[in-house]
Amino acid sequence: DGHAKTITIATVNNGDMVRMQGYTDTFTEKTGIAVEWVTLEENTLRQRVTTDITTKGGQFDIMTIGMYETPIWGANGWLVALDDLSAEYDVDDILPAMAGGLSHDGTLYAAPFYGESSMIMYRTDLMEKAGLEMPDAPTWEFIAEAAAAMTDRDNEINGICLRGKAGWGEGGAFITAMSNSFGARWFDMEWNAQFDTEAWANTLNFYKSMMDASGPAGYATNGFNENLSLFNQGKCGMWIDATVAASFVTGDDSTVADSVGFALAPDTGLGKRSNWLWAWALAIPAGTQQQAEAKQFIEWATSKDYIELVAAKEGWANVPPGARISLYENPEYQKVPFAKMTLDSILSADPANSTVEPSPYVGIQFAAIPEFAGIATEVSQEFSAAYAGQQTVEEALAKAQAITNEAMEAAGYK
Amino acid sequence: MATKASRSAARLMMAPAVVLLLGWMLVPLLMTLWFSFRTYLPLRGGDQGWTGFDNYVRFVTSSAFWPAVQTTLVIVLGVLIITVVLGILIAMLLDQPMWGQGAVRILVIAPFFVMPTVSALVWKNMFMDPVNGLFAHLWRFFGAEPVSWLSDAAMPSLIMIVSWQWLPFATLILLTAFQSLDSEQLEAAEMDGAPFIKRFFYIVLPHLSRAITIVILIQTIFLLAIFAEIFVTTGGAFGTRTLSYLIFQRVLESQNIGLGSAGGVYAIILANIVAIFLMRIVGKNLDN
Amino acid sequence: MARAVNDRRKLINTTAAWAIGLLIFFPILWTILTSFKTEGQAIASPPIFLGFDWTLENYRVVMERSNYGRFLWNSIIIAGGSTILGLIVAVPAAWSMAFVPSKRTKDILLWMLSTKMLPAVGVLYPIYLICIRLGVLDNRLALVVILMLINLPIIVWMLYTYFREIPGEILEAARMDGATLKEEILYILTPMAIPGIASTLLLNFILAWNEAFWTLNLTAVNAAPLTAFIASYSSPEGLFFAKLSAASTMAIAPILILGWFSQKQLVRGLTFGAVK
Amino acid sequence: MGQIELKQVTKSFGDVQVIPPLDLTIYDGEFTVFVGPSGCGKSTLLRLIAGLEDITSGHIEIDGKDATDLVPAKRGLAMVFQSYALYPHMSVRKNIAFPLRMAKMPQAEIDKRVNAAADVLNLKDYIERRPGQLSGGQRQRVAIGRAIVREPSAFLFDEPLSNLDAALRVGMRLEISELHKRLETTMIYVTHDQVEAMTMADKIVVLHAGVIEQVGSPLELYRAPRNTFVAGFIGSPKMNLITGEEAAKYNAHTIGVRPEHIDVVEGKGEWNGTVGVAEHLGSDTFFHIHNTGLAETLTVRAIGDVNLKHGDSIGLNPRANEVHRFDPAGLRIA
Amino acid sequence: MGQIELKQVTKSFGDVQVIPPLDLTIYDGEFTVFVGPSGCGKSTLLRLIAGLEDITSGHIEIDGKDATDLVPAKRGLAMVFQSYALYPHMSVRKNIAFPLRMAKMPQAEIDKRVNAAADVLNLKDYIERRPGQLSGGQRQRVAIGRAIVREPSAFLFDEPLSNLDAALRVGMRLEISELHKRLETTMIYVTHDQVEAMTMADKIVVLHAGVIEQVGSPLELYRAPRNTFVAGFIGSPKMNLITGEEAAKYNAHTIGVRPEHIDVVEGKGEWNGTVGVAEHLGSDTFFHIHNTGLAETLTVRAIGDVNLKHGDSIGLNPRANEVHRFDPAGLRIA
Ligand SMILES: Nc1ncnc2c1ncn2[C@@H]1O[C@H](COP(=O)(O)OP(=O)(O)OP(=O)(O)O)[C@@H](O)[C@H]1O
Ligand SMILES: Nc1ncnc2c1ncn2[C@@H]1O[C@H](COP(=O)(O)OP(=O)(O)OP(=O)(O)O)[C@@H](O)[C@H]1O
Ligand SMILES: [Mg+2]
Ligand SMILES: [Mg+2]
Repeated sequence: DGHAKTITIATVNNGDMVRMQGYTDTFTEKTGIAVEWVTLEENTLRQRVTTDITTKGGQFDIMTIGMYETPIWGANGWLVALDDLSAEYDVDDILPAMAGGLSHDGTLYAAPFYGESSMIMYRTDLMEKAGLEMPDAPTWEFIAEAAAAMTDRDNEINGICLRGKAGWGEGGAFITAMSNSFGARWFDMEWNAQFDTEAWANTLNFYKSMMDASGPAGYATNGFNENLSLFNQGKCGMWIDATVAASFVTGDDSTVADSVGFALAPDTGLGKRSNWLWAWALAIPAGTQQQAEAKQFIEWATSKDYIELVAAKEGWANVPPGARISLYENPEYQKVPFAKMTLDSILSADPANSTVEPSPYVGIQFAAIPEFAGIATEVSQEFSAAYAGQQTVEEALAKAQAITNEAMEAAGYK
Repeated sequence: MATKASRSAARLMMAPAVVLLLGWMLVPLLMTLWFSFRTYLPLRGGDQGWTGFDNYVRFVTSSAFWPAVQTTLVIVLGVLIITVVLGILIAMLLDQPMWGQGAVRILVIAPFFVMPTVSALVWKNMFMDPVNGLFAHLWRFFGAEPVSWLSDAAMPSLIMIVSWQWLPFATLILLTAFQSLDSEQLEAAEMDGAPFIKRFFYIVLPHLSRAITIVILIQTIFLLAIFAEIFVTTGGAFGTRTLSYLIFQRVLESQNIGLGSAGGVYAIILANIVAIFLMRIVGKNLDN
Repeated sequence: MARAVNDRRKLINTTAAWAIGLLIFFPILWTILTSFKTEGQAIASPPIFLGFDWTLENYRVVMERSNYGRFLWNSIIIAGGSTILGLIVAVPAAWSMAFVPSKRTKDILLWMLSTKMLPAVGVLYPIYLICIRLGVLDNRLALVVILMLINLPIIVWMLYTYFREIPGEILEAARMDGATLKEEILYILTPMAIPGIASTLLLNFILAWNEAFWTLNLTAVNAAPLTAFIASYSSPEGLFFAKLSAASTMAIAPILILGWFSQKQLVRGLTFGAVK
Repeated sequence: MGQIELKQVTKSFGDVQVIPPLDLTIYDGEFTVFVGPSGCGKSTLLRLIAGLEDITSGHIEIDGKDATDLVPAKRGLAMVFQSYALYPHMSVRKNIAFPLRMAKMPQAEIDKRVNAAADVLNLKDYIERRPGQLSGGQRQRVAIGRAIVREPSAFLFDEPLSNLDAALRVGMRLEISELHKRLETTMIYVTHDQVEAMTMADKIVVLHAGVIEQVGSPLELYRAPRNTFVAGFIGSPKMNLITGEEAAKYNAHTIGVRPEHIDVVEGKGEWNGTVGVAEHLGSDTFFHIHNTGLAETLTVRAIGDVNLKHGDSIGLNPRANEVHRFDPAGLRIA
Repeated sequence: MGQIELKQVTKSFGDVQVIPPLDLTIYDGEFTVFVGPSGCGKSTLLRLIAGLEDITSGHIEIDGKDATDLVPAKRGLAMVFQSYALYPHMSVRKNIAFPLRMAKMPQAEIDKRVNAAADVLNLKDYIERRPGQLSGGQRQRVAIGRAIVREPSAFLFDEPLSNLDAALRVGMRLEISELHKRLETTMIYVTHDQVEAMTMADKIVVLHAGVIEQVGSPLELYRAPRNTFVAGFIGSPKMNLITGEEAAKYNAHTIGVRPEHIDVVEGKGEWNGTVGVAEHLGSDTFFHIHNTGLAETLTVRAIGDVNLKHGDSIGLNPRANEVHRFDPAGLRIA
């Protein structure tokens, strides 16, 4: 029929993606391709697209996936290789760290819509009041100290807000990234779980004692959203989280936009920092009938032009960050206060080499094996229970050890 | 009523429903059974062959299994007790003459219309959030430290949310049962010298037993399957992982279909144990 | 003959009942109120009850973001379709059970109910695979059928209880009067059971409307109902309470209004033969 | 038109035979009443005739044609149920018209017949009402109306008056009797009310545990009950049945005397006793007499109001020609 | 023990006064029956006495003590409800024992009393059954048993027999009468059954729209009804009430003659007419006589079986001393 082609995109309901939906008309006008959106919350999205891709359901022409899924799915041949993108698109402009994380065997399988690392966001005013100064690359020790100093329970100010919520993409991601800086790792080279190591005990004990002392009530259920909300309401002194949050804490909805500073995620001097690397990327499932159209969309949505479109409409602070080198070379963007720190954070992350001691897996806040999501969700649930004081750190680690080994066994690693 | 013609007509007319349900039950059940004996890892290339009872053994011996069964039963029982007890009290109140009975009934019935997802979202964010939730405000107003409901009291919170959704159902059924109570019986008991409390326990409660059975039966069916509420509020953390949530984690989060299917078979067995148990009571109570 | 009650008792009853009614209703009320606040007012401390600047901004944003009309329409089609289809299958079955009971009638009834105890997550994979094979993913008709099957036991049971209340003599009279089986069901049984059928319809409409597992997992765009709509607001960035409230209100409003208008029927419908 | 014959009809529910082989002929135009204690199979028999139940064995003939396997609608019979079984969602008019609609009769004809029936039954003022808005008697009439319009070859009534209150019952009883006089259609009527059976029937069939105990006109049954069961069943208050010595005097195992056939005398009578309960109805008085030397308490009717009290001694004289005699098997001795 | 006095008692439901000021004394040991058409306030009155409804104004005294504000349980009365109101989930034994258990009586005493009651009421064989497994008459007896064990100062019965079938009704009627004779306790009994009222009562209270029309013994009411309402209400079949010319002959606005007080004569009588329906009961025959020149159809009773048929002409002679005369207001002319 005379109708234009329609592509269906499954996507996550975060701010940048929702914004992109708003510009869909521009794309349709340009190409005549209509776009249907299936917007879901992150966890729901992950299940939906995973079920669909593993059963070859073919419901979506484009899926929004992350650094975790892309290499696994690419390896299974479930994704269309993005190796024939137009010259105009300029693949080489994608930040190497991002491209690396979204490739399998050197082939790009998903185009980053935006990328992120994590960093410290802090309240300059409170820091000042506490008589401290944030170094560009602080240690955990300093952070704990500063957090204690900034905490003012009477005024509902918590020195530090961190993710504690169960879920591998929530608290699980944070604590894994943090553990790297404490010299911990998930698996040794024989795929044995490592939660019985001192490094993990140190990580968790440090986290818990700091949060108990200076964190918000109920931090065990706080994730990105909750912390953002707290920070924006002026209830956090520091917040270590995704670099994309920077644009929110300095945006209209924030009550503290004028007094936010940025620093690299902390370390303990062992050579690894506790920042992660992540990208939300667009990929095309292998079975789709609309490959060409899907590619067209991906080229549009992750292009330099799209960035400029957003910049023109909503200002540079709101463009999707962390994907393209050219963005950081743009003098306009360099004026954005968090631009530099974001780039620095991304550059300091190395997924292939994330742990102090060698590990068999790729990924910083995750291990890029199919079983990881399931295991890490359950492990993080045990951790959250420890944060909430329902069990000790030791108990949580012991259970984590058991859960992980059980699952690895079930998956046939041992 | 019973002529040969009508009996064969009856069999014919029952057929579509029975056949459809049989299919709806058997086909997935057989597939689940099949999967449960295989190593089926979609992310590792799918079906990798026969494993015998490995999945069953693994599922049961997993450290998560028994706690999940326990959680399931606690939630079902907790919600049942709360809804039945409160349901009886509220129904008793609504059975009294009053102004605006219809309007009150509308208020009481409302939670039943709310999607589980929405209800969980609303409770979690707008009431139980330890910082911005209404409860936190309330606690602070009285000078108390706000409670982190969904971590420190995850099970009670969950039970409360689910109870809120099912209370209208219980209340309404019990209300109708109340209304069907022969008032002469109560008056007879009154003449016999039974005070209010005794009338309640000796006359009213036995009269309600059939209605209570129905509440328990229907609610159990739905409660064994609650999912959205857990998914949205705690994601199975803090001891709120039910058996069906555990299966969900195995199937969708760990992508181990074989293991999850074995879990599914266990869940079916558990459900049927509960079912047989219930059917016994129901069967008895529905007869008289 | 209920005893007459004096006004003082009645006043006490009324007060207590309204207090409890409002308490139970409060979460919904609060959600609706919040949906008209700005995000700032929504999380204001202490909370603002009524004295805020009413705004429709949240609704505007939600409407802009998603195609509410389509979700709503799908919900109506799926819930309505499955209910009606369920009735078509269930009426004859319930007729048989109620009027030509055999020794196994009750067993069959209880068996039907027990099929509802299959854990949905356990069979998601099989069902998904079947749907792919049949090419009916994201298909309204498929959802109509599946939700019909899910609710069929309840429909059969409810109809069975209503039908049993209808004296068999009336159907026999129709038979004596020369009505065929079809005419008997069409002209006598169904109209007589209208109140019961209406409440069955309602209850199942609500159950189907609120069904969130299959509707979410088996749809993408074309067949996605309001449960999918709300799934995209499950965890909005930055916890925008007001927008969440607006979306929630939009998801539950249609069914809430329907339920309120028909609550008399529904109350009857929810009795499940609890009353004889 | 309207002769019904049952030939060796039996009916079992599962293993229980509620009707042992039974023969019965109901002639055209007859008003036949089935009486018998509760559970004796009256309704079952009626429903077998109607075709609402299958017979287990035997034959049913209607107007000489085998109707054993005919569906109810094809037997040309109309039934009035105990509960009336009106269609509550239809107006009186529609209720009455229903069988005609089912027969696909043209609308004009339907209207004519319904109006005629409504006329006959005095239902014209209520014709647009629903059954729920009618009184018991009016409902009853609608049920009859629905039966009449089909012009059936026979009417079947299953305790049609038992749901009405006493006063209305009397009225409706007369109406049905008059209807029968007018239509002269066969009617089969089930009741357990003495008075109804006696006053309405041309022929009474007394059933007991599925077996026919006696068939005859009301007065035949009253005057010459074939056995003690019928004797005790027909007549109110019940016949006094006396066994033992007194019966032997009459050369019988059992004798029966109806309360109205015992005269109360001053001084000594054939039997003597003391008054137990005396029931003064004004028009009659029933005495329950103890200490007669008989094993049984005697019931005696006196016309008008007789001034005897609890404890008074009286003499009783049974009217010799009204004494019924029965053998040990309970059968009447002629 | 058991005298109940109502003094200027009224009862209103909302704005509707169903009992206008009413005085009534029921003496100790009396068997009082309330009769009256449906809705006249019989049950309401009984419930006022029981304390199940508050009276709107006036006083109730039981045994000379003011009981107006006493709760039901404290009045020492027992009630038997129309629906029996048995506790369906308790065995017969538990049902009967319930009031005693509520009174915290020792178990041994309870057992003794329950067994005694079961004895009296012939319930021993069913004592462990549930009410659902009992027949109507047995249920009735359980309800009475539950009332008896408390040894109340008065029994209240609200149409206790109306759910039973005719035969059973007769039996239970006698049982209750005998019970009264034995216990000699005050009983108040509501019914709308003629025969029950006439045969059981020491005193009948005829109610009409909440107003007492007449109080008296059954035969007083039968012989000298105070007004046309009572005249028409008491007696079965109903008294023939005749107005117009014929009544004028008797110097009255209305005259009443009971069917049993009209003699059938061959040839001419005072009134002449043709037989309409003749109801042959065996023991009596009721004739409905038309074309008498009177506005009303007359009902006449003949003793035994009288051989008159539809359409026969007959003469009727009312017994002059049994003719009741009423004035235009319907009141009896002495
Ligand atoms: N559908 C049935 N299944 C099994 N037994 C039945 C059925 N219908 C009737 N019976 C039995 O058949 C016998 C006769 O029943 P029926 O209803 O004909 O009695 P009836 O004379 O009409 O009694 P009543 O005067 O109480 O109406 C009874 O013992 C009854 O229990
Ligand atoms: N709770 C009540 N509220 C309002 N009106 C009532 C109530 N109870 C009884 N009435 C009215 O009071 C009047 C008397 O009723 P009551 O039940 O005493 O009559 P009754 O003589 O017992 O009638 P029946 O013979 O039908 O039992 C009726 O008009 C009835 O409608
Ligand atoms: Mg019968
Ligand atoms: Mg009454």
